Amino acid sequence: MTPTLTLFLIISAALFSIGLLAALSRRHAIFILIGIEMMLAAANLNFIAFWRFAPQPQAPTGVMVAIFSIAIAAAEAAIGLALVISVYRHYRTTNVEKLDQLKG
Amino acid sequence: MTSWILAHLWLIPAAPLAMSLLILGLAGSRPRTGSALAIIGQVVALGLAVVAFVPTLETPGFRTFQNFTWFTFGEQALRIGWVLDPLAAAMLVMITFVGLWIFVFSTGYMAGDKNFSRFFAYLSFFSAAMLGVVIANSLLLLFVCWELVGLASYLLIGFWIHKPSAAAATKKAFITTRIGDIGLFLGILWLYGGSGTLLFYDGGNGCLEKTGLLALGASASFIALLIFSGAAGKSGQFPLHVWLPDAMEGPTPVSALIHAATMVAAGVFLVARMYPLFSFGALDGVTPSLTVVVWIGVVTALMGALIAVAQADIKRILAYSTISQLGLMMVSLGVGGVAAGIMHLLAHGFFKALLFLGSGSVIHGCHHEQDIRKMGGLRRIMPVTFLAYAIGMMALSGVPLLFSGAWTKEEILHATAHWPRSPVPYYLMMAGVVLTALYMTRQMICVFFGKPREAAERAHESPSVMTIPLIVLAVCTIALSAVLTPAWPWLHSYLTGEPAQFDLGRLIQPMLFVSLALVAAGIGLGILFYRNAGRDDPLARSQPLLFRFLENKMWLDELYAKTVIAWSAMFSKLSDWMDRHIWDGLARTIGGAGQLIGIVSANFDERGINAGVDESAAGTRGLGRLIAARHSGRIQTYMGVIAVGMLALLVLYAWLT
Amino acid sequence: MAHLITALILLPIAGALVLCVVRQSHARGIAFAFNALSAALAIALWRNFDTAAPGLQMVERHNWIPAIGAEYLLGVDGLSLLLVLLTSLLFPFAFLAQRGGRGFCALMLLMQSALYGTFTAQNFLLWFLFYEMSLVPAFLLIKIWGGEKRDGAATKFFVYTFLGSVAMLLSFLAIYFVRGTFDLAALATLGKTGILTGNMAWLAFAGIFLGLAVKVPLFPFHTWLPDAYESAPVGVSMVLTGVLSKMGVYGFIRLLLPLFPHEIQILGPWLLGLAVCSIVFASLAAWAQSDLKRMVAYLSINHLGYCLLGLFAIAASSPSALIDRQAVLSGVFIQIFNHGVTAAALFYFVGLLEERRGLRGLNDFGGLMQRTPLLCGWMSVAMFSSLGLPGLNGFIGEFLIFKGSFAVAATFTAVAALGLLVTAIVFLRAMQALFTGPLAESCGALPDLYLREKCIIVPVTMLMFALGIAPQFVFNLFNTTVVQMARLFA
Amino acid sequence: MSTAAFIVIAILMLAGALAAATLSKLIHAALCLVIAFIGIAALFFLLGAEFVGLVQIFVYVGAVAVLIVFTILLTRHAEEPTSGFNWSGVLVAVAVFAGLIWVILQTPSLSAPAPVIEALTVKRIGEVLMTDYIWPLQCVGLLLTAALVGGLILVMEEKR
Repeated sequence: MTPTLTLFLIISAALFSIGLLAALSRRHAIFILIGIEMMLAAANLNFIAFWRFAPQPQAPTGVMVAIFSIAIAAAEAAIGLALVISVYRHYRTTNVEKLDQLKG
Repeated sequence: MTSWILAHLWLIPAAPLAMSLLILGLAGSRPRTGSALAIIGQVVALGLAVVAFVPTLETPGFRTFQNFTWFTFGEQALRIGWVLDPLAAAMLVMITFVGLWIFVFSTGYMAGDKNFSRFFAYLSFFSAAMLGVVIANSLLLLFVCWELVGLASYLLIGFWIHKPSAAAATKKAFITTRIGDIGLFLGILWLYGGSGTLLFYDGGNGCLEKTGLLALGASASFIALLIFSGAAGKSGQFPLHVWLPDAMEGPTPVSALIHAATMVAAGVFLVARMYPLFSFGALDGVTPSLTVVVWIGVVTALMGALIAVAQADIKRILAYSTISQLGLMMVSLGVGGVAAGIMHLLAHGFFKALLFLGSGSVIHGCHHEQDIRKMGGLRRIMPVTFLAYAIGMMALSGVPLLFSGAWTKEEILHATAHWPRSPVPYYLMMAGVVLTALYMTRQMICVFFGKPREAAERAHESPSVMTIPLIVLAVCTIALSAVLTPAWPWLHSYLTGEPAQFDLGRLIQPMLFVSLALVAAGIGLGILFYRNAGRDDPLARSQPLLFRFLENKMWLDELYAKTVIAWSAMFSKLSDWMDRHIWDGLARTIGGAGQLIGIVSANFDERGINAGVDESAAGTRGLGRLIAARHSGRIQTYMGVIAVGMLALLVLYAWLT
Repeated sequence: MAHLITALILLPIAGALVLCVVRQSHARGIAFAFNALSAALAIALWRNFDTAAPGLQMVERHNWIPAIGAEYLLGVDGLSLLLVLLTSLLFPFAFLAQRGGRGFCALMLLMQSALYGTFTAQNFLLWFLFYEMSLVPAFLLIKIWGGEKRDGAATKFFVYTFLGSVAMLLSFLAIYFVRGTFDLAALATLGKTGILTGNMAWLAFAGIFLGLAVKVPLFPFHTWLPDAYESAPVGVSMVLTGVLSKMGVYGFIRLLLPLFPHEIQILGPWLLGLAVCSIVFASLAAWAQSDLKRMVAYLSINHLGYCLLGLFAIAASSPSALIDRQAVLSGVFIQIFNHGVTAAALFYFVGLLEERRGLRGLNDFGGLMQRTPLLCGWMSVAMFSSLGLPGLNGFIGEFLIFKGSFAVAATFTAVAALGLLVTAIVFLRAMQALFTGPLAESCGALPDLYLREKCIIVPVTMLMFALGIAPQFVFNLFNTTVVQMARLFA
Repeated sequence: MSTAAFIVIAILMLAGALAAATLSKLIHAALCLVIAFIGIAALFFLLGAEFVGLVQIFVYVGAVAVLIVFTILLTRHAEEPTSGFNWSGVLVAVAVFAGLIWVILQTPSLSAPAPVIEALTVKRIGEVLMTDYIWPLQCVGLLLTAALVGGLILVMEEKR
């Protein structure tokens, strides 16, 4: 048996959930970023898999979207980490539970 | 000339309106210019009205109209126009003529007022709006001008705006008439929907003509009643009469204008104008709507006369007499005596203006004292005013032969006597006539006879600018009777469109003796009761309870304040409360439910759900505050909520497909 | 002239960008200049608009995201043009009424652009984009420059309207999955035969209804409004009530009525009941307010209730006469415009009072007529216009709406007429408290209108008179559209 | 597409990811994340998207992972909160996972075998990027520049 689309989707769902887990339950800001990266990667995996299993021939839309999403994810990671550093400078902590300034 | 004025009938209201705007715009600080402009406008309007009057004399039953499109909505044109017929022409002349003398009187009465020229702007506007009502050939245009009359009265009654009582009175006047106007508005809508047009006359297609009325069918009675509610509001009919006495807070010329020529006349005029609708489908001259008109009129007439007996304010007495007379007119219209009602309206316009201006002269002479108990003996001090006032009083009481009011009143009694439904209105009307004579005698005695009391001691006769209008109006009041007598019922036939014949034999009719007896009884009783009256009222001594009942206007104001006003104020508080607590609370609850997920997630391992419940019980300060309090401020909570929301969407989508 | 609408939408954005780099002190002038340019473009649009031609005009159509049916589709008909003109009219008015720095002006311009987009977009996704785009500046404007209760009010405003928007978006996605298009005109034609079936249709209807009802707002989804209008700075309140609230009514006309005729017919009496509640409860609640701004805010709900009453009346009763449908549609259109002008003017006057006195409670004033007769006089004109005095602009729309809805839903209309009465009471009470009686000590030194204020008030008031006396020039804009829509709703 | 390779890669990748999400020491987690990223890249290779796989390795393993490590080093003086764990998050994550799996398994049309495709060459990708996707490409360029500038501004030492 060769891997089917279902399998890829399950793998990506698993990866997504793990990313969500990291983003939701860890207190360290960097873990949240790690989780987000994982979720993005899971989404990319979906794009590629759908492209691969779609009826051929067709334009490589899925691949292109994945490429762009990686680029955007890179930008996001850079900004996110920069934010972590500047927040750390400001509050001397990276524990997100102590960062509740959003509270109205 | 004839065709020119028919095509330019709009100029009659336009002249005072233009003057009003001109005064407001230019003559702010030049009082003389203001009054001059207003009087010029009124003279122009009077001239044009007379010019318009001429063609209606030539042919009996003359009627011409001119319609045009106001605006087009979708594919439908909304048309309005103006009409000239005997009814309109007679009213035009009366309004402009009486109005003119009121204007002249005002230049004396209002002299020295801070806002002198603004007063004349308002007066001109008032006159313009009323003239618009009269010439309107569309119920919509009539309603527009009708509301402008309301606005003008609002401005004028509250002219002495620094007086809180004036401010309250003017608000009351506007709102009370507006209650009636809502009915009128609904009537207009219904009429428009039913007949497809709001034009009165449109070459056979108007809503007062055959096809339009037939299209209405049975709904005509309801429409008529709704329209009557508007008329009742403006004309001070029970139970919407309460604003009229309070309207005395305005300067006296305003009271004269409101009570004689404009405003209150509008309601009677409206019923007369819409008479084909009221009488549509009449059996024996009786329709349900007209029956209502009669009974309301009867109640109003009697109530007004009764209350007037116990008032002490010179203007209030006149105000209640106006209410009573308007009720009389309504009865006349209701029993089918349209011409009689309108004739009484016209005659009443003259002598009530005379009485009000006379009372204005008295008030002016007594340094703005209005309590008749403090006057007395003025006939020596103010002879001209006394004479004029006496003529007005006799016209109002209906002293036969010489005075115009007597003839019209007699005709009304005549019409009422033949009403097939019930004889009760006739008897009650007779009682009203007696009462009218009674309270007018009382007023005359208190004001002009006896010894001068405190306010009369320093009194003086008014300047000629005020007495001349009195003389003119007094002469007119007498002269008008020439065209009213049964011997030569010219005005009657002019209004009904039949030729008038001179026949001296008909002058003396049985009804003449009836009214003579009634008036004599009223005046005699008055003299008997009040001959020694001064500071205290004989009625108050002998029937204190009845007197207090009448003096306090049958406690109707108090009744309204305790019921309708209190209830609606309570409703407003209630809706505000519901808004703040129930509806907003509902929203907050829904918002709170959404937030509950967040609370559970955020506080799960720290504080448990318990604390969250405590907080939700405490948070009742608006959704914003509530959400703010619920926000943990932690991004992880937010993300968790988003994830749960996504999951819910997923499930919803899977469930739907 | 091909891209006039695009230019109209982009111009305020360009203005906002320019504002980012100029000095604070120049901000208001530059924003005003951009407003003038926008107004010029809007007038050009008007000149190019053929009032006799039915359907959309000056259509701009480009592919955007074909995969999800998103198109860049702009176009105007009479209704859109009317609202574009209203927007162009009110923004300069609001800028004149409110001082503000760079950020304030830039956000206002962004909102203006979003409004132009909302009123001209003919593809749902594009429309929704602009619809939401207007929300963000409004939120920030309230949140940053608002009054004392601004935080709560802004959050409430945002959450409420956003919740509604999300519901609406979901509904449209459902429609898209079934029908495969976001083109509003195409959807409107599909609506006649039922755009969706079964439960799905009710769900979609509920979502769109919720979204629009919150925006208008319709009772009982209105509780955000008094807080938001009360807290917003005057200029923002003017725009909120003058234009933003019209987005909801516009949505009802463009989206809900054409798409769900059957659902509306089934729910007819309930919807009419809600509209009547809006009218009556809002006016009663206005009566109970002592804060002038809050009072005007409640009356805003009341006035838009009339629009919805008319729309529901013609949509809910199937055999309505053509004349009634045309009357209601014309009435609603003109009412939208009139209410925009009048309510904005009222807020402006409240702003003037607040600026002079520092307070805006009904009881903080007294006897102003003796001190500031001009202010009182002109403010009374606006008030009488709002209470529907004939001869001023408010009457025409109310008359037409009532005319059309009375013919098909007499009872509801008769109850709604109570709103007219209560509105009068509310305003007369306000006039009594503010203008009459002895001059309050605290008001002894208030200045009357300055020249610049007169220059703002006089044209606006003249417009009110013009609309009340000779309104044909506005009716000409949309008569063709009214005829077309009346046929669509048959 | 080899099943054996897929299974091995998938297990490794998921294990790496799980470790990255749960390990208490940050630096360990970051290294495990690298493993997960490499696994994803391998999956991309397996799916015939070699270019994306390479990009994944360059960007994530080469750049993002290094960035993360640097950040960890720069912020290590913080009192270590890494051990804290929020169990409600786990609940949500598991629920989401269950929901996703449910939806995936409910959809019947997903089990079709992969069609044969011609290799997606870098040349083709370049062509597509420069023609159909030229606007998005420019936008992404702009975005990256903005991110660069923004990142710099954020971490610059404030002048005292």
